[in-house]
Amino acid sequence: MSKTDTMEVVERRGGILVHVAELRHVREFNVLLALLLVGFLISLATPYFLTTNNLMGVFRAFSLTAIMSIGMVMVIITGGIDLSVGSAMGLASLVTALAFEAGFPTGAAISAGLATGLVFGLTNGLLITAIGLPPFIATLGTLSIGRGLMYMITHGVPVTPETPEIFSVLGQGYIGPVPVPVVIMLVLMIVFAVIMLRTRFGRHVYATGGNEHAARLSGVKVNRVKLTVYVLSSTIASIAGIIGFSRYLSAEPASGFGSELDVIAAAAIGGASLAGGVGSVTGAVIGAALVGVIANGVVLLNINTYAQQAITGGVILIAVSLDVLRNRLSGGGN
Amino acid sequence: MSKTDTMEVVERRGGILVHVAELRHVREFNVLLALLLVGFLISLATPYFLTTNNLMGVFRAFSLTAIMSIGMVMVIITGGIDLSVGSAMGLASLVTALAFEAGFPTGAAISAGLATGLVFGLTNGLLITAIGLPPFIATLGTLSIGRGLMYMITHGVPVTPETPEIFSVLGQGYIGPVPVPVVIMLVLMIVFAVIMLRTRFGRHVYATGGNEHAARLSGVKVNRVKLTVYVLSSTIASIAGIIGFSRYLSAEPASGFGSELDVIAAAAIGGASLAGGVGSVTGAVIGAALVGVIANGVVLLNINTYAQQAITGGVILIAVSLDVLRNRLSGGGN
Amino acid sequence: MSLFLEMHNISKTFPGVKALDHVDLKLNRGEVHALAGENGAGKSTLMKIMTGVYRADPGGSILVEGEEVTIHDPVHARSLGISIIYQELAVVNNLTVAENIFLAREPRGPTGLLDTRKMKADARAVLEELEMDIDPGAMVGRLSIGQKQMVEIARAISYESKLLIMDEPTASLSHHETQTLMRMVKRLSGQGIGVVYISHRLDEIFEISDRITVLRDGATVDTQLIENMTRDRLVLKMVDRELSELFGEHLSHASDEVLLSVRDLSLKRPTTQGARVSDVSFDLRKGEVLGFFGLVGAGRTEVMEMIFGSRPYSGEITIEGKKVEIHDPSTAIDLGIGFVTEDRQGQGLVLGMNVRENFSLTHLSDYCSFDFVRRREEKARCVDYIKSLAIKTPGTEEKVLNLSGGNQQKVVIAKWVARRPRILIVDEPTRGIDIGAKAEVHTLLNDLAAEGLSIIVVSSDLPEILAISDRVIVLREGKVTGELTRSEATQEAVMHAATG
Amino acid sequence: KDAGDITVAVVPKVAVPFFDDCNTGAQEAADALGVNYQWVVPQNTQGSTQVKIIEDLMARQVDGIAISVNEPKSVEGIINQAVEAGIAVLTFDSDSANSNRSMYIGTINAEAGVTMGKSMGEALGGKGKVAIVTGQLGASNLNERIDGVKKALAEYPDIELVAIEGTEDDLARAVSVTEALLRANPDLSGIFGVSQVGGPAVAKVLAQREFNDRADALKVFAFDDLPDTIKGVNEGYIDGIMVQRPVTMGRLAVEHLVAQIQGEETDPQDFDTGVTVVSKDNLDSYTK
Ligand SMILES: Nc1ncnc2c1ncn2[C@@H]1O[C@H](COP(=O)(O)OP(=O)(O)OP(=O)(O)O)[C@@H](O)[C@H]1O
Ligand SMILES: Nc1ncnc2c1ncn2[C@@H]1O[C@H](COP(=O)(O)OP(=O)(O)OP(=O)(O)O)[C@@H](O)[C@H]1O
Ligand SMILES: [Mg+2]
Ligand SMILES: [Mg+2]
Repeated sequence: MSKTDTMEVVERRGGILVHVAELRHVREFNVLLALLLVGFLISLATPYFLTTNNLMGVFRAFSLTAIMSIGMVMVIITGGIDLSVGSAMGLASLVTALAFEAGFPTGAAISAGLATGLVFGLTNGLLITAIGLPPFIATLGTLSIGRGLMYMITHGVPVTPETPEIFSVLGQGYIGPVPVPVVIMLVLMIVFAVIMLRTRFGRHVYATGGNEHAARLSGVKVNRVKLTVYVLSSTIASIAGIIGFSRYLSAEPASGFGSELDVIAAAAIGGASLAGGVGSVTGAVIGAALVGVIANGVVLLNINTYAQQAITGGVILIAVSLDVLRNRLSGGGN
Repeated sequence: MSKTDTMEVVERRGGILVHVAELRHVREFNVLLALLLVGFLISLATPYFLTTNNLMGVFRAFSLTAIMSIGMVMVIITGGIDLSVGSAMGLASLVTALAFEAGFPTGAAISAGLATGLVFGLTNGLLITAIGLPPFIATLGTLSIGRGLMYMITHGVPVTPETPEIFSVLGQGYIGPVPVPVVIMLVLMIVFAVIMLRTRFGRHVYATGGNEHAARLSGVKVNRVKLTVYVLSSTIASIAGIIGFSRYLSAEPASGFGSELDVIAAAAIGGASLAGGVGSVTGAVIGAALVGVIANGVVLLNINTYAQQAITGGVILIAVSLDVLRNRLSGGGN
Repeated sequence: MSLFLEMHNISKTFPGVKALDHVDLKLNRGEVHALAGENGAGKSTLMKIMTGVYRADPGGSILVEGEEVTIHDPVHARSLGISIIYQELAVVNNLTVAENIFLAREPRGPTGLLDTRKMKADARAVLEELEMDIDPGAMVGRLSIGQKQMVEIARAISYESKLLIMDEPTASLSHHETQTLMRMVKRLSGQGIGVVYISHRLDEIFEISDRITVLRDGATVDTQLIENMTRDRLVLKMVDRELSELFGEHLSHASDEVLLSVRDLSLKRPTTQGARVSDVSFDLRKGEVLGFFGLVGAGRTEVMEMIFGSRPYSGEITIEGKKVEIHDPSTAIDLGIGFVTEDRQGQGLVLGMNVRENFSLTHLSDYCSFDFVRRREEKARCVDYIKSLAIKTPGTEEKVLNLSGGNQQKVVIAKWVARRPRILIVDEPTRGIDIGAKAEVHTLLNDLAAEGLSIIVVSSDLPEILAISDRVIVLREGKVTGELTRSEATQEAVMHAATG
Repeated sequence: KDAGDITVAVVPKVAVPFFDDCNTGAQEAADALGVNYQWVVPQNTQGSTQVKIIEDLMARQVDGIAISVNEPKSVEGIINQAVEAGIAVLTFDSDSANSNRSMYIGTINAEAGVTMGKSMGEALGGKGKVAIVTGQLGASNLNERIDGVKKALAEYPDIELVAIEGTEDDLARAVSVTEALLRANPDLSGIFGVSQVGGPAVAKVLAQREFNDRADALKVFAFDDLPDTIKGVNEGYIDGIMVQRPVTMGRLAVEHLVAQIQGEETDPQDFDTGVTVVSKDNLDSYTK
């Protein structure tokens, strides 16, 4: 969506909405409605959907995508894109596994994984800010390099070291009925939602994406903001990687491949505009949830496996269209 | 790259360049230089590279990506994106194969494939212009639906009908030493380069991406322009699909999957900015060529196969960085 | 004169704002009709309704040549003979000047391909009529804002229209270009073309208009033949105050202490295009208001951008005797420099953010504890400024996109003044703001100088420069061609230095 | 030709452990014979990618190519061209039967599927609901295995195949699909993991608290001996694995190529390397 489009949408909405914060709010609200609607329809069709076990399973299943989308949406709000999240995730999980294999204790192994994400993000950030590469190219390059490294290290063979019991809590544990990955997702969501809405850094992220030039001339250190969001994105992706490894205790050589599209989709479904300046952390998580619920629904409903993808695509289109049309109607466009 | 950045780059270049046409020219020229440089380095290292057979093979190999990137770059110039090219390509090749299987003559089968692309593009275009979905979401949805349809139709089994001899010329034939797909690629490149640079429609595509609001106020039928580029993108992708089918005489259920990233990458490497307004058809083709040559080089040089992806990523980063840095230096950047 | 267009009972409601309230307007053929009113009075909105950008609330009607019409969009309006120069620039930066002028009606040759040669020649002809020396093949993105404005004007007059609306066409033009435009307008009206002329510059209004309509708070308060209107009466109608009480006496607060000193400032790695700055030297004293004058493209903005770190320079900049290197705006800001940019939409504001967020962007740390923004305080400060600058907005949470042009300009001024810099550079600060607000800005600048701030005012409005500056520096083609004290700076002397 | 002047290339389908074993076998054989050896892994599973690789190898003038085909029809043309150009070409693991390749070395996938189906039928006593968890929906070898399974199940009228689910060979996806499968079918009694990802996925799901009590009732047969699959067998979640002989395939491929290049083998015949059903009992004694 181009900037002018966004503006028009905003104009159209008129009535109810007065300011950005509310706008964000309502965007999320719309996707949330779509999510609830889809969930409701599925629960009508199958009794297996609305069980604690299934819901928690669904939550856990989309939690990794959701976690990555938290970092992604910040990048997208600055007007950038991070294609390399899947590689950052996969590489972090691999490095963690290798660290365990090399006999590192849990803390050190996790740190190694996080450090991988950090280095990855720094590389992206520096390519974009210091050299001036377009984000798409820079992160496409590191995406390839990351994948390549994983193949070079593993030759396609998963790494499955012995790990201490305590480590598997991260991916397999529960707090009450809630799986630990879901708890981590919620904590990250709240933390970053607060950062984006209540801190100077968050404000600068929105300003950078809204009008980079004006932001720079107002004293925003645009390059530092960008560097930070790319570092955050990769680091958050590495958290997802570590959780994923803890869950499966197997670092797959192809893990995370192709996930960039899912992650960007979550952010976009949650209302982020690829033109920058617009989006929210909670929206991205809800976007991931919508996709996750649909994916669960098509299996629960025993829909022909060959048709699943088409149905997923269709439902997403309908859900987001409803959102868009609702806005148009409520705004009474010119 | 944000719009302001682009402008700055333009400003930086100052001296040499006066207007868009020249600018585009130089962008392409830079990528072309990178391409020649990479080619030169490979030819130093292996005698097998600079043979007619190999070069023509390389050309043919990247021709499909290049063809698709011609449609893609037009979409990107309007500020949009088309994630569904791979599905359009795959579905078109499948429909063509099914048409042959159903006993259609060559002309009718090809038309069926082209019509598939057309319908696909119309769907994208209408979702974006009439409903107002963001291009990323709209084409992500049709990407999934297209893939799903292919699975539903084939159940995962390739369609391999008998085809008349004449049909295979499209993918397998030669004109002199030049493979037919390469000829088609060059023809399309020239046609669309002229359209973009020398026709009203082309100007309107650039205007739409540059400042949609201003373009609309000036009387550019922005929605019609967008509809057209999406239709073109899918239709051109369907041409690639038909050629691909003619080459392998097998419509694979997964053909085209994942190719969107390659195609977008070609356009981006060739100088297109995802923010819209900037890019060129020839640039996109050269971008596809660069990636194709690197892939060829890695096999010819017998580089560790697992490292191929990492090397491809690295070379792309270096090539585009050189381009960016060259511009900075020649323009006197900040 | 015969009636061309009539608007009856036009109202327009935006969320929280009644922008127009039962407005009537009659426009004759060949008439120059001025539209005046304070910022946010509804002038632009009325024109946007006339050209189909907005739809009026139900109940109103528009008649063109006696027939009631519903105007769908600007293209439709144009087919009815109505074209417009928008207040905010609507050019496409990645196209050339000629391509912008002829966008959506490009000439085509016999092959169906673009006839670029004809397009350039036609563009050159229009530009020559406007006495503009711009290459039709130049990218619009590289032009200064004044030049972009001229491109818009060129485009509008190249339409064969019966009514031409000009919404503050001269806000970013200087004296010379303005004069050319005035002549142009007179010629058009001589040819029977009606012109709606919106401006906050009273001189222009009295110079060219035949009739004038004054809007206030979205309602018509007066329509008069210009002969029956006086300056005093107009100001009274517009802002409800006497002209004489608006502008106070100029008091100099300049000390002898040099705060900023610039030596041999040149554009780093100059290229061949355009008027590029070279060897500019000047001093700025504490508490001084230093005016910069020049024609469009003289390079004033470029000098300021170098000082502010957004353009690479060579030469020496010293502040309080210490040499400083300014490579980016945040360095400049840390050194105590503030910069009200001339291009409010492109460089001044994040249009998608609200008034509060734009306001505080320059000094957000004032409201931060551990990076957390104390929103209540932020909002309170913002409200203070909305009051003191009389910014017309439904509230702090309104997107700046929805503010009228002049009110957007006030937000840009507020965000810099609130930061309290030591050196405040204002580039065309009163661009598009009404006479009342202009007086307030002048007073504000004077007060700031009294507090010891040093101020550089770049303006193309010669009377403004003369009214508020302690000293005037004149640039021509990137070089200093005059430095005049307040007493030396007469209209003639300054113009002489600017035009050579 | 001198062994030192001979270059053979082996092209797998993708980078997965199975082919890493093939590489091991092929490399050993090449070292033993003293020929030059190139291992080229495609970046994706599209037929066209392998075509491109063969073209590149032809340009490089290798003497022999062994390939595990992703898509049989699309490589036919290029294989024939390579053969015409005097390059020895054979297929392993996955065949392009209508091409002019000299021979095929590997598992007959359909038969492996039948074996798998029969094992399940016996384990279930001929009665129950079963589901198939596959990998990429388009992969021909997986489809052959599925066909084989179906063929075998046709002998057991009381066994109902309730679902086939694709996983894109992604472990995370396979896990969530398996979870949903188990929830949607509380009475499911058997799962086939026909691609390599199935074994680890099912084992991990069954190890979870929620599904642990279903492990006994659920019979699981998987393909390929990934470490996690073997672990699954050890822990009792998986009842049997169809283990192919990748190392053997790789070794034989290179040996036959070299023999053909040197003109020692003139009438090559297809070679079935077979599968072993590995269960807890023979876990330590099988060979690849
Ligand atoms: N799209 C919009 N949404 C909400 N409010 C708007 C919108 N456009 C204009 N307004 C409001 O309508 C009122 C009139 O604005 P308008 O732009 O017509 O003023 P103006 O007379 O042109 O002022 P100026 O001299 O500053 O250009 C203002 O209060 C403005 O805030
Ligand atoms: N003939 C020209 N062709 C292209 N660009 C030009 C030309 N003349 C000037 N420029 C551009 O105009 C700018 C210089 O004008 P600048 O904005 O600094 O002057 P100014 O005196 O502030 O004028 P303005 O009132 O137009 O802002 C530079 O950015 C330069 O690139
Ligand atoms: Mg206005
Ligand atoms: Mg200026």
